[in-house]
Amino acid sequence: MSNIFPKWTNRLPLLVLAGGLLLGGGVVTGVTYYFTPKYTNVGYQPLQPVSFSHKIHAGELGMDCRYCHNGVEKSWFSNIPAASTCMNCHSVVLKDDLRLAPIRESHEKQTPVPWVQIHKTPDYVYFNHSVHVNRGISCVHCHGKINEMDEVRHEKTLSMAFCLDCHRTAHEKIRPLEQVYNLNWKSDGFTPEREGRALAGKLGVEGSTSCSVCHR
Amino acid sequence: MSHAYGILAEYDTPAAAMAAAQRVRDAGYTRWDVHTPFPVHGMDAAMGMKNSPVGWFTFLGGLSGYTGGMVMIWYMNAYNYEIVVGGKPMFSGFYAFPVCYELTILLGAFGSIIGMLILNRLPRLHHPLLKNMRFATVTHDKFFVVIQCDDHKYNETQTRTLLQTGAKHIEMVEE
Amino acid sequence: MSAHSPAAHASAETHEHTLWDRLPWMAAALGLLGCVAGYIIEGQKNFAHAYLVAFMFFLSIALGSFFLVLIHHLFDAYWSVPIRRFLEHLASLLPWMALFFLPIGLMSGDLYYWMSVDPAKDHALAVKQVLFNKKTWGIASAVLFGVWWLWTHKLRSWSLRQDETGAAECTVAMRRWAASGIFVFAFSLTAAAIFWMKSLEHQWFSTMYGVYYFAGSVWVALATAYAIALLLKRSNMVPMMGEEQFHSLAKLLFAFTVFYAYIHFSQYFLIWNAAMPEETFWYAKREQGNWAYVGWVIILGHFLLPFLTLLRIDAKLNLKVAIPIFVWVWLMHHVDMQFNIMPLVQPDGPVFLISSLSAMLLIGGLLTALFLWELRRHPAFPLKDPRMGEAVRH
Amino acid sequence: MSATSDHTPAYTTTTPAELQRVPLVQNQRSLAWISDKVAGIIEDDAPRWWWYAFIPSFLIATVGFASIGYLITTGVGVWGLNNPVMWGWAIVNFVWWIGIGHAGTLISAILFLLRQKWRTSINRTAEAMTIFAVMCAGIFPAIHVGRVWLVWYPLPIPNANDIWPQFRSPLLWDVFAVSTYFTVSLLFWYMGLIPDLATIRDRLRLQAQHLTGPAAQFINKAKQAVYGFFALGWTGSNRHWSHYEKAYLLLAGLSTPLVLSVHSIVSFDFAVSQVPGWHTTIFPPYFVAGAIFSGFGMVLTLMIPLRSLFKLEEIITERHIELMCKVTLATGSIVGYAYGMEFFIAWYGGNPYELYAFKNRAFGPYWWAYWIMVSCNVISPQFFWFKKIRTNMVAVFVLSIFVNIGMWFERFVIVVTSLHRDFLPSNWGYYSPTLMDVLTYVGTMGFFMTLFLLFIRFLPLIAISEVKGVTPQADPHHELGGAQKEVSH
Repeated sequence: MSNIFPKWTNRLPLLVLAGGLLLGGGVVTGVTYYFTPKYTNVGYQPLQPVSFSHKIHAGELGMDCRYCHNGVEKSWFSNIPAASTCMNCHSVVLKDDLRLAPIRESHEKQTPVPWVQIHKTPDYVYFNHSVHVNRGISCVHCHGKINEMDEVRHEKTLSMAFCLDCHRTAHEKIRPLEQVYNLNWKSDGFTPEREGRALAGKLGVEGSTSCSVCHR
Repeated sequence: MSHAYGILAEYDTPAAAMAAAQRVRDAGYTRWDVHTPFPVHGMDAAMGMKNSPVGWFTFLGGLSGYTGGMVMIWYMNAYNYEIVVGGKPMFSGFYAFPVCYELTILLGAFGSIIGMLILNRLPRLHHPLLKNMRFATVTHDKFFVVIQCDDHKYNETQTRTLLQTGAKHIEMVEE
Repeated sequence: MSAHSPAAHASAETHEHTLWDRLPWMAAALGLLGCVAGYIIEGQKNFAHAYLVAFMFFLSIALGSFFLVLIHHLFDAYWSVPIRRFLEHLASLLPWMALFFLPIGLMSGDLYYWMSVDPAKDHALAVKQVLFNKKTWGIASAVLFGVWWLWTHKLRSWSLRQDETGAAECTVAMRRWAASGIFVFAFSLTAAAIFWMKSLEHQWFSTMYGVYYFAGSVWVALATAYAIALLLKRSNMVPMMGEEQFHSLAKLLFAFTVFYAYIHFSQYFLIWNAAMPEETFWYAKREQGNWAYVGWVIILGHFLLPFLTLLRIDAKLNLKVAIPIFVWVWLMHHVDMQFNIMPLVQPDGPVFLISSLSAMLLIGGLLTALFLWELRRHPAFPLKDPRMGEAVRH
Repeated sequence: MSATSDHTPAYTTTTPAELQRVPLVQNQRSLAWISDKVAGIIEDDAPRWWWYAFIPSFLIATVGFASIGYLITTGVGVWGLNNPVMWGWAIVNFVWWIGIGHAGTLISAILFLLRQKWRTSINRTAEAMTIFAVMCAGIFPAIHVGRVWLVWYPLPIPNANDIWPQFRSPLLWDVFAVSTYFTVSLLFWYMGLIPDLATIRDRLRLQAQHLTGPAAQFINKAKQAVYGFFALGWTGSNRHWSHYEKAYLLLAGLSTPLVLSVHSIVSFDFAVSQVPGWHTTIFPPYFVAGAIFSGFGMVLTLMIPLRSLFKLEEIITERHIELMCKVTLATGSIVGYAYGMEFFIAWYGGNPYELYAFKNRAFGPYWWAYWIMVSCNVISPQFFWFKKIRTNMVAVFVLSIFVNIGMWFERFVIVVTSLHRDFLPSNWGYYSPTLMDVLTYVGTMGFFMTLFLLFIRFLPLIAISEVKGVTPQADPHHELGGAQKEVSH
């Protein structure tokens, strides 16, 4: 004649409650991680046909970004240089180095170097490089410290939240126009609240967040 | 090992159970209960019970649903991410109303049912009465009055006599 | 059970000198004086609109009561048997409203802008020229009073016949009249709301308007019924009047408080959302000047206050709550009618008019006198209604 | 009105025979009979007709889900949607199913508040119907978005896009309304079930005494565990009943505005727009009336066979069916009023597009849909004015099917006829469904029937404790409830 449920089952509500809280917490954590910008392409570092080192070129040699990516100021697109750009120097420097064979081949055959694109925006997003670099937004904000990378990796999330974050607080990211390509710039004396806002006002940077700014 | 939980009296009609309940109430017992297959109209008064406070849980649930909804919508659509749609104001109680209304009802309903469960100390799957075979007819057509042994007025013979009138059967329930 | 016959009980002599007999006439006389004064001081246009407010207000009570009688029969209800007789009297005031309609007919030119517009120059009028011309308007008004007379008269005369015979046949007959009556009611109320109130601004349209007037009408009728039931209980004229009746009336009042809010919210909300100028102008006009505050008064006073007050069961039976609420409901329904009508003559916000108060007193006083006369002529409740047993037992 | 009248006129309290009310449970059945009868349905083996109904339903549901799978893997192009008719059967079915649900909540909540005791015989089944109907309804908005895996977008969850749901959209209100509706209906239904689950549990305990053989005992134990778990340890304690009843009343009080709001919000999907034929202020109450109308149609469709198959005529009496017919009649007439009003105001308002939309409904390419709608929704319920028809189960059943058909066509008319004629004649088009549209819709019917048949097999389809509560022997002041004859209250 015994009750089918033993006595400990009277503690079930508490157990269920505790379990529910645990499960709920887990779900929230999971959602926060996977649904938020922390989980994107960050860390993507494909093997390139040529082990080109930005660290050497842009960092140690101090080349300007625009030497190779010369379209960045003029166009929505920041171009990958053609082999001829490389050959400007490498017809002299390391001219027989094995590591540069694909470049020379490309230069001779007039075929593109099969570089693997790392930073992509989806088709439904319009991103204009010239608009950003000509308004005091540095490369470093989206691409990270390229000048310290031997091999380029996806450093920032480039998620919608990432874009919006900057668009809402453009004055915190803006810098003097001559410092845009200086990836090591220190904002000494250039405070976002005063100089940042002033410059943003001068350049007409509104950091609009309306849909059609990016989704056209 | 088993010790007594209480004394159980079985009645055939709601009127007999109600009469017994009135006697127990007037005798001043506190740890006792009436068990019926359906809510018997007037039994609360016969047991001397107060109005149930479940309404407060509902009220709190509903209130938090409404205010929570309004704050959420204001934060999301008018503060954190302002976005112009259809020429409407960034925030207006009008467009926010349908959602807040639903949230009021949703949380009010949760408040009611959770309030009921908390006040009733349910779920309680293991219970001495649920071991008693005679008590199994409580959800069928029988009416029971149970007085617990730990009631300060409990006295086996006196309590038994008190329940006697109209009772069909009386027995002790083991813990 | 007393053997006293109802007719003797209702003999007029015993009541001749009570305050209740004189008060309505005094109010009416005062109202008449005020109306004359208001007409002279405030001008015909102002007076006409103030008078229309009063007319639509009392029409609401009569129509609402008519509805309550109809649904009593259709639902085969028992609890409303004791209150049915005076509801029938209230509904039977509808044909009398024709009398009070005469001034509106006379002043229609001042009230209804479309009567003086050339349809060729007004698209909104041209499309409904068939309906909106003086002749159709007049005939429609007459037809409305005609059908109201027929149905309220039939329902009450069968009810009175049952007082004598107690026959089930009377109940069946009343049900039949109620069945057809509910259709008549729906269409006549809608027509009345459109012809007499919505047509004040003939460019505006809303499919909800009939329902909107209906919701307010039943609401105010329920409060009125509650008050009358209370008086009849106090004077012991309806002995079986009790908690059941008051509780149910208050519950219905609560339900219609919500229903009105629902209807008005929906109408406003849909117009607000779609934001089409052909509709929004009506509300835009009512958000000008102090009318915006009146809008808030309607939200808070027509809905929130009675809603919160009547939420609790005990409040529905507590006279200290019920009586102020009844007065409040009258006030709020009057505000609602003002909100519909008065912005036409007072674009900047409501202004107190002698005419407003006087028209209320005049129509209200005369209708009360009529009602009391009817109440005295007939038994105060259905004597032999077959459902009376249930009403008494509960 | 004077305070001096000390005489009360004579009145009678007798009721003529033809106006006597029929009792809610016929033949003065005992309390025990009620639980034996209702619980017996679950305890007995499944009748043969149950299998005949269940297997096809299950197969149809499978086909429905297969078609949804095809839709998801291929895209919404498998449906007949086109431009300008971008909302087709999916939304029609959604509104239809949601509407059907409304009768359950009306019966369980509104009739409860109105103290209509006859609801007790039908509320459990009607509520179950609500839940299953809302489940079927919920499928359509979820699959119509195309990319089903992004269907969580309307929920206010922080996400990688840093954007929030857009609360000015009526479609978002729908999300909240429908999910609240489902949750609250489920809570309400489950709460009503608790005492009855305890009944089943206790009956299993009593039956266990007579069982022999380990297999039978194990099955009994397992059932006890399941039913007992969900009964939450209910003991019928009056202290519990007190809170329980209060909570039930409050849930009824909350469900009433809920049921009004859900279909109002569904109507906002259309009415806040500026599309001719959609934007009209009467939509909210009109949709609610239509929903209740269609819901009662479905309750009748389900109840009439059920009561005769399970021999429940003493609990679900002719009076119950009659009363439901009357609700159908009332709501059908309200819907008729709204149709008339819409048409009238389309003319009255003087907007040529609006008038065209309505003329086009009645006499355009979809005239047949319009007239099916009018005849099923407005004309067919008018037969319920006659008691002869209300008490003829075959007639009621047939008319209830008409109601179901009519209400589906109402939504079809609203959605399709308003869209297929755009403001620009160059955008005009004609919409016809594809096989996938049909299979998905029929599939949800199979899904609904599957759930419903499982419900009547495993849960008490009549609220046992509530029906007991409305019998005379439940009243301690009634002779049958044990009250002494001479004692008056």
